[in-house]
Amino acid sequence: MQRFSALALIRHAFGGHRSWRPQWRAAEPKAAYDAVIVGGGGHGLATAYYLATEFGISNVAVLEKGWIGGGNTGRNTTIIRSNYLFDESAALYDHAVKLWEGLSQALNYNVMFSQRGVMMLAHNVHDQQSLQRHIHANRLNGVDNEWLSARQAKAFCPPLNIEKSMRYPVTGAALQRRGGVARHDAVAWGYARAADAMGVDIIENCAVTAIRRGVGGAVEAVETTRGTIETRKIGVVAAGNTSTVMAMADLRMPLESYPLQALVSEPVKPIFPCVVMSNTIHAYISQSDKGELVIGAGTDAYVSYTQRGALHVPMHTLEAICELFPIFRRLRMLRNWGGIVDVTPDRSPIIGKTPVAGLYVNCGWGTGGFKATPGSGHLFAWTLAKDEPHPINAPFRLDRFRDGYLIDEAAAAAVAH
Amino acid sequence: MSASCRLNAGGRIDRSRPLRFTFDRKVYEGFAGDTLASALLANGVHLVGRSFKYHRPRGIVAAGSDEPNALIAVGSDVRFTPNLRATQVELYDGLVAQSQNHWPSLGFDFGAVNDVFSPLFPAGFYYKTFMWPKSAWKRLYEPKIRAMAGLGRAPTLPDPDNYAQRHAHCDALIIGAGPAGIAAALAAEAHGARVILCDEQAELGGSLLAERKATIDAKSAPSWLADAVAKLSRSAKVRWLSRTTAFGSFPHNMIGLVERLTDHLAAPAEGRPRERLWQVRAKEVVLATGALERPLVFPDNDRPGIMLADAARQYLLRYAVKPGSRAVVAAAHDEAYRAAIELAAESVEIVAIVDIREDASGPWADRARAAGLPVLSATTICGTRGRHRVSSVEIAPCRPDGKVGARSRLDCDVVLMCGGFTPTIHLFSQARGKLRFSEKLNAFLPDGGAEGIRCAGACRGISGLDAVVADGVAAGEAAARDAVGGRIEAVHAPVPLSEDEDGGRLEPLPHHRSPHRVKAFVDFQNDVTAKDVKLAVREGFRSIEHIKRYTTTGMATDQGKTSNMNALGIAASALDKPVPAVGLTTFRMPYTPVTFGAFAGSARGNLFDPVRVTATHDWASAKGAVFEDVGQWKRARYFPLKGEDMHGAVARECQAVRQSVGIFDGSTLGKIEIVGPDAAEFMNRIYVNPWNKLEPGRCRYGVMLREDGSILDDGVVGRLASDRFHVTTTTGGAAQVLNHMEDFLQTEWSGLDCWLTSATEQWAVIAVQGPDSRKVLERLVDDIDLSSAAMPHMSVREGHICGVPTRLFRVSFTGELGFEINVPADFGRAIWEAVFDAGFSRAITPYGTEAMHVMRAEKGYIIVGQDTDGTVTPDDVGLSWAIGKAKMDFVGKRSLTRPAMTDPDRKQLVGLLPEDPELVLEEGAQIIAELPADAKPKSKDAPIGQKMIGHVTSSYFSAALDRGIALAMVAGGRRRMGETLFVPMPQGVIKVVVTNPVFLDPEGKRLDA
Amino acid sequence: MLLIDCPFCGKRPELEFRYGGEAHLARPADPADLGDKAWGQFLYGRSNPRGVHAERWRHVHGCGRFFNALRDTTNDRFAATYKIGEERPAIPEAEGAASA
Amino acid sequence: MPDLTQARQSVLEGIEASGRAGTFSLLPPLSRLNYRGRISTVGRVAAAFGVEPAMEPCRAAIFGDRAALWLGPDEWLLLAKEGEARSIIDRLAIALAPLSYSLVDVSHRQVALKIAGPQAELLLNAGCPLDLDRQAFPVGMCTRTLLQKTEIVLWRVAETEFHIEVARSFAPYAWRFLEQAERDL
Ligand SMILES: Cc1cc2nc3c(=O)[nH]c(=O)nc-3n(C[C@H](O)[C@H](O)[C@H](O)COP(=O)(O)OP(=O)(O)OC[C@H]3O[C@@H](n4cnc5c(N)ncnc54)[C@H](O)[C@@H]3O)c2cc1C
Ligand SMILES: NC(=O)c1ccc[n+]([C@@H]2O[C@H](COP(=O)([O-])OP(=O)(O)OC[C@H]3O[C@@H](n4cnc5c(N)ncnc54)[C@H](O)[C@@H]3O)[C@@H](O)[C@H]2O)c1
Ligand SMILES: Cc1cc2nc3c(=O)[nH]c(=O)nc-3n(C[C@H](O)[C@H](O)[C@H](O)COP(=O)(O)O)c2cc1C
Ligand SMILES: [Zn+2]
Repeated sequence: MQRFSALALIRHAFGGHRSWRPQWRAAEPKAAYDAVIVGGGGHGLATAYYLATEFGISNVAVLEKGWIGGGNTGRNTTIIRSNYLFDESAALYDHAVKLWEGLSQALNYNVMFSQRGVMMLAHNVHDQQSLQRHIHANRLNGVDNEWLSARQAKAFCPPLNIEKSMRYPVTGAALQRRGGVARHDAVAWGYARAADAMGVDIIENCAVTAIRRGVGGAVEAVETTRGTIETRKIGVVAAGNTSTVMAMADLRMPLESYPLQALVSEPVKPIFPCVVMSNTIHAYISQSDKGELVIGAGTDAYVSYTQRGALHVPMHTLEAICELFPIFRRLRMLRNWGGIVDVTPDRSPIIGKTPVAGLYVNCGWGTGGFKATPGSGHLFAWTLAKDEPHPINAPFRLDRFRDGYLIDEAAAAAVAH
Repeated sequence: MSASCRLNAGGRIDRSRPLRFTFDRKVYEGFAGDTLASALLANGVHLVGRSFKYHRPRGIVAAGSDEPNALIAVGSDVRFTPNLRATQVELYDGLVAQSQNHWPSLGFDFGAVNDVFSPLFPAGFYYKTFMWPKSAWKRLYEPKIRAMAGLGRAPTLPDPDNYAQRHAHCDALIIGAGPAGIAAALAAEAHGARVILCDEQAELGGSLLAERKATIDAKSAPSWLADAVAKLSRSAKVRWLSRTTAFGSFPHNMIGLVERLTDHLAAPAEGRPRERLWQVRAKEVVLATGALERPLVFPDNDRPGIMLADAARQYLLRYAVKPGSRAVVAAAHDEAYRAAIELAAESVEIVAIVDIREDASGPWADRARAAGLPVLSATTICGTRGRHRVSSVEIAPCRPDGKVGARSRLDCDVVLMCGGFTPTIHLFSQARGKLRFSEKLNAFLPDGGAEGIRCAGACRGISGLDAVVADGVAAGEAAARDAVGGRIEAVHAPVPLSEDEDGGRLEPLPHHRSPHRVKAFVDFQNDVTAKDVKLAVREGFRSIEHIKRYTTTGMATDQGKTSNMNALGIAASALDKPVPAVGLTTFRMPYTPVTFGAFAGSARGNLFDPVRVTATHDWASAKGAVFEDVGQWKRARYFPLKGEDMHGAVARECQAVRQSVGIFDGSTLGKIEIVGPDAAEFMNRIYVNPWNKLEPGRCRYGVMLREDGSILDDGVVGRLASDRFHVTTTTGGAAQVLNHMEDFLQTEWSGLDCWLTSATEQWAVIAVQGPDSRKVLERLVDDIDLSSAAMPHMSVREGHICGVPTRLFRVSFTGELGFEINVPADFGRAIWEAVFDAGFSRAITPYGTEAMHVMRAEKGYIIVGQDTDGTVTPDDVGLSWAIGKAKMDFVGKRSLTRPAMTDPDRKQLVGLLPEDPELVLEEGAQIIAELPADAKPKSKDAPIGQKMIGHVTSSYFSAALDRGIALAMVAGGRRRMGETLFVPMPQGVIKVVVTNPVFLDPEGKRLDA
Repeated sequence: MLLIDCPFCGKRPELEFRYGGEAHLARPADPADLGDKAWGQFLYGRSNPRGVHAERWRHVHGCGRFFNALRDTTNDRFAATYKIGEERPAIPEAEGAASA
Repeated sequence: MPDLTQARQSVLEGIEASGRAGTFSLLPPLSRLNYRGRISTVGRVAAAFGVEPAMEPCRAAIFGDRAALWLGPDEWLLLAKEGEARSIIDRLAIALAPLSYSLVDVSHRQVALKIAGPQAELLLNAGCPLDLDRQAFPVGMCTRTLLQKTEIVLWRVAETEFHIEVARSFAPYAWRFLEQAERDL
């Protein structure tokens, strides 16, 4: 792998940047691999990277039906935080945040992880109770999260409107200072480059179309649009398309796939110093390194794979944005898009084994899995390599929908992203 | 100030209305009908901004919404608006405009050092550096990168303007009012269709606004246009909208339009909306959006004064502005000749027409030569000079293989370029229409697949005015036929596409310089050069989507209108693939940026979300009540007396209820009336409780579950008759519960004979609670026997209060003797006041939700949503007694036997008493079983190292008990009665004792006081 | 915003409706008969297909009725809407073909 | 004991400027009954109520000052003069016995507004997503629908006149919304 650095940049500048090499190879599929990862999003690529770096399994293919990072990894509002309520979730997401903190260096790729602080607003007594419950639980779990009064919230984020005359005035906020954002594309590319350097084959334009199983039902191979590939371990990390892929192994998943929309404004000079989320009035917003305000809208109500949605969804979000930040009312929407999020009944992910031997699944991240990318990849790699879950992902098993041990962050707090 | 570049005659400007405006504080003059761009050009101003990354001086390139460079801030104070395109800003008297992205000034910008160091900033450079030392990212690199980014400044004051919204329907929505769109609108109207025609420009006409010689139907273009607009205006079936951009296309033919109402006015009428967002549902859509001209990619093609040829022609003919006096015209498409000829006719010196094509022949070249214009075939542009405006170009002959010959210089003050045209298929593609690449036209053309959307005119590759008009007619007729139905027999066929047309060029122009060093811009706004695109390919970014994201080409505020096709051409050749095999990036809304305010519309302040208030709201308000938001409702939280805080008010209110009588507005509770012979059976299935044995006139506390076994809602149910139940729900749960009930009734048990009616809003509910409550009510009710014997706890009676019909419940959420008076809502205020007057001598006290919460907690009553959270079963909160044990089934029953639901370690509702009675626990505080080693944690975020076994759900100071009390959910809580547990707080650990959750009057004696 | 053909009221904007999830998941007559696995599937297992999806909608701000619809989740086009209790209509191959 | 039978107070009191000249105004109180039952029972309603409820979806039937609005295939909203609810309930009880049905007095549940004049459609379309063209939404058509963020029952009583019913606690919102929208006419 050619090292990236300021020096390298200067050196290449003299050569007119002629000698940069591809960041990852355009690999041709081989006949067989020790493990095949279905889905070249952040989670799939990270899984391959950790399989190679931590578990010594580098004869791995990542199969991506389109271009890597083109799924939700390339469409999300990049909010990263770990102030989840339940012990299981806090452990999972904080594992990821810790990995984020050294990721640029580990990958030798600047993923622009920016710990600008994620502030979640309270607008009524119920919100306050719910956020306080999070804060207390987080503190005992060693996850930073603190309560701010409305005024302190405004000091932290000056554009915020805290006028009492608002329809739902801000009554306070929970702030996780270690939370922030990262450059989504760089995460996919950085993992791809580093995994490729370890020998992982990243195969784009290669859709998995069938899963072949042998005696006893164990997986044997995947059929793809680029031929059959044999393998004894398949890790499905296909986000919105997981139900479709798992159906190839006759598994009916507890998932529904919904369009989730987001949008950006025209770029403006730095004005917004952090990330703000309001679950009650449905808005979340940050400003990217390039200057656009990155704004998350809601999901459309129905199952769909169209990667677009209805107009009323971003309209609703922008109502909330204009109410919270009336100075942004004259700014303009530059682009709006949608992704397909795979949602579980308890809004927590599924990471683990399946009833089919050799088939593993990592899905159900819904509206909030970008933040988990490094942790998810690491834990899933562990699970694939050892054929058993890491203690952190053990509770996130598929079986919980049979016996009822749900990890219901949604029911507990209804805070998603 | 004289407008030196303005022609004395011609154009569509109104010379009788001069307007003054400022640009970067300097005063200029223009005319009504000008855009800011045309007025600046009329004043000889080309330099209007600095580029995003390299801060290069930039000028006006285009004449429409495709302008990539001339982004300007307009207005001041509260109406300051950044990033507007000068080409779309209409001039008004007093307009204040400022250039952007420079320091200290447009002419002298320190940021321009970036241009010098640009070799260090190739595409994606930031991914490769700024990683060491790690800590410098946050403190140094990132703030620096961020400060460089962004174009304009965001406003800093709240926007005072209003925005309107409107829904509309039509048979045919026609987007674009050029010749094709107007012809389509006329044709559709003539065939009986309801038509909406919109165009983003100030005037209808599109390309016709810059036509003077052409004729349509034997009329001159301007008079055809005037007649057509007059005709459209007269028709009752047509609504035409100028200044209205169709910005997005959504499923099932919904199109979003945004109409700009006041930005072009010097003094808009007070309160007039600034913009109006239209949501149009069209049976058929005709896209007549024309085509966008493409720049040519050559070294230093971005200097001010280098502009699109057809744009220059429009400035000349529509605005009577000469963009320069000595023009070099760079042609890869015949339209450049047309511009050259028109400019020459207005005495702009055409230094040369430099045609990259090998053989500049054909009618246009002949006409140019005939007009005496120098035409150079097979010639390329190798570079340009000029600091703030182009002063010369370097040209050279070139061979088809790209070999470049001897160079020479042409002095000029403007360069006009035309690389060809790109059909405006944005909305078609947003609607998931299929595209086909035409090698001849070098363009993607619409190719079906978008239901109910057809294209006409230049946007489907048709050129030539007659053909475009005929195509518009055909599209208008067909739209009318498909929308209105079979009334039209013969429809004109769409004009066949002539693919001998001139497709222009997608490749950069050849030159002699190192392609790794020169800047030949592709995306002007994001400073993406041809070499950036090639670098991306070299680095292994093979998908056009990756190339876009790595280089940011097409991601600026113009979304690649002028650049995407050139970027694609370069990428395709670098990848050595045909253009269609590389393909376009995804088109997304909006077509041009749309104001947030237009999306938000009227939703601000009180219109942000309905404010629902009860009948006694004004009374409570007058009494100084503090309200809280519960869903959309405003509820009185407490009624402080002068100088009283919440704590004091709540203690006083509770005391009043416990000692004499209090009055509380419970109107927000959801109410559903369930009627029919099978009502009880329906209730049996929906609730965990049994209902058969409940006598008419009696009430029961009911609990209902989701199918997964968790508590959905609860509330008191009164049986009014054997076939009629009056059900109450929580305030927030009302709509959800009704939907849940309708769902089962309609889809699972449609055989049951019973019906649901929402009655939440029919009844005002006045709770009168406390030992004196009966005495107060007795004075107002004469047809109901209120005695305990006649009307025991948990009963309901119908009768009258002060002559007004009432459903009177004897229920209690406070643990005291109490009643809830239901009266028709419009009587709520009067009855409330009557009760208040009747209780005056007993010091009746209004109390709010906070006191209500305290009192119910003293009694261990849960609040769904506070003590439960969607994971809680009836048993968890001690409600197993409510479950009808004999019932075969009810919603959620099966789930209660799943392993997780019967786990002995589930969290259960308990009471907690802090060891220190003064102390009130924090709601949400966590509970652990053993005293931690460090009573005071070392650092704020150090993990406790012990499993949390529960949390506090409700906690108050109880005046009645004179101590803090709390409800909590604790793992295996009921086993732990009497145990001491610990609540670790940042300040230290609090000891608590686990108790029964009923703190007060466990035998319920007070209910019958 | 979808345009949804309510079997009672005709074509109406999506705003008037509430989505009701997958259709034809009949509630077992006696849930107690089901083992945990089957009950878990009933509660949570969803076909979530790319292609034609049978789903429930309620015209909540209209006639109030629940009804079923067939919609292609790859392009959001409705192939049919039909009343509760009516059988799932067969739809022509061309429309029904799910794109992979 | 005070007699408060005349003390009715509209939720719009204080918001509504009396004698408004604009496109919308408040209508006086009405008796409102929500009738739900199987279609086979509706004939008997006609006899007792004096108006034959429409079977056709989204149609109102009127006779004199009474109206029956189809709201759903088993649901009709019966409108009559204020104060008649009790007697209508009693008459229907006799006429319908022994059939099963549901009749609930919802007179106070909602408030009626009139939207009239040449701009009525435009005003409504500021928040109502339906096609209000006279062909698409003819006189006599009625339906539940939305006015921006609140549900309404919309009924076209004449070419240029609509009657809308809005839930009591949403009425101030509807009113203020219409006021705001009126500025855009
Ligand atoms: C608008 C939006 C906003 C969001 N905001 C946030 C946020 O702020 N914070 C946050 O933490 N999360 C957020 N999320 C969620 C987050 O984006 C996802 O959880 C996360 O990116 C999932 O990563 P992934 O790698 O699992 O999935 P993806 O990136 O979607 O990758 C899955 C890949 O699988 C491929 N694939 C599918 N089927 C096949 C097949 N048959 N064969 C081969 N390949 C296949 C797909 O093409 C895709 O590339 C948001 C999501 C969206 C859509
Ligand atoms: N080769 C070509 O394709 C080509 C090149 C140059 C000129 N022409 C000539 O131009 C004319 C084309 O006529 P036409 O009617 O097809 O196009 P036009 O350019 O005359 O009109 C298109 C109109 O659509 C408007 N528009 C585009 N997108 C819009 C949107 N999203 N919302 C609202 N308005 C939008 C534009 O402002 C413009 O007024 C003909 O005379 C033709 O000969 C053709
Ligand atoms: C965090 C973030 C920032 C983005 N910023 C921009 C931007 O500045 N300009 C732009 O055109 N698109 C921007 N996009 C959107 C992408 O162009 C694109 O719409 C998105 O990745 C979805 O892909 P698709 O639209 O090709 O389907 C951004 C996307 C994300 C996730
Ligand atoms: Zn309906």
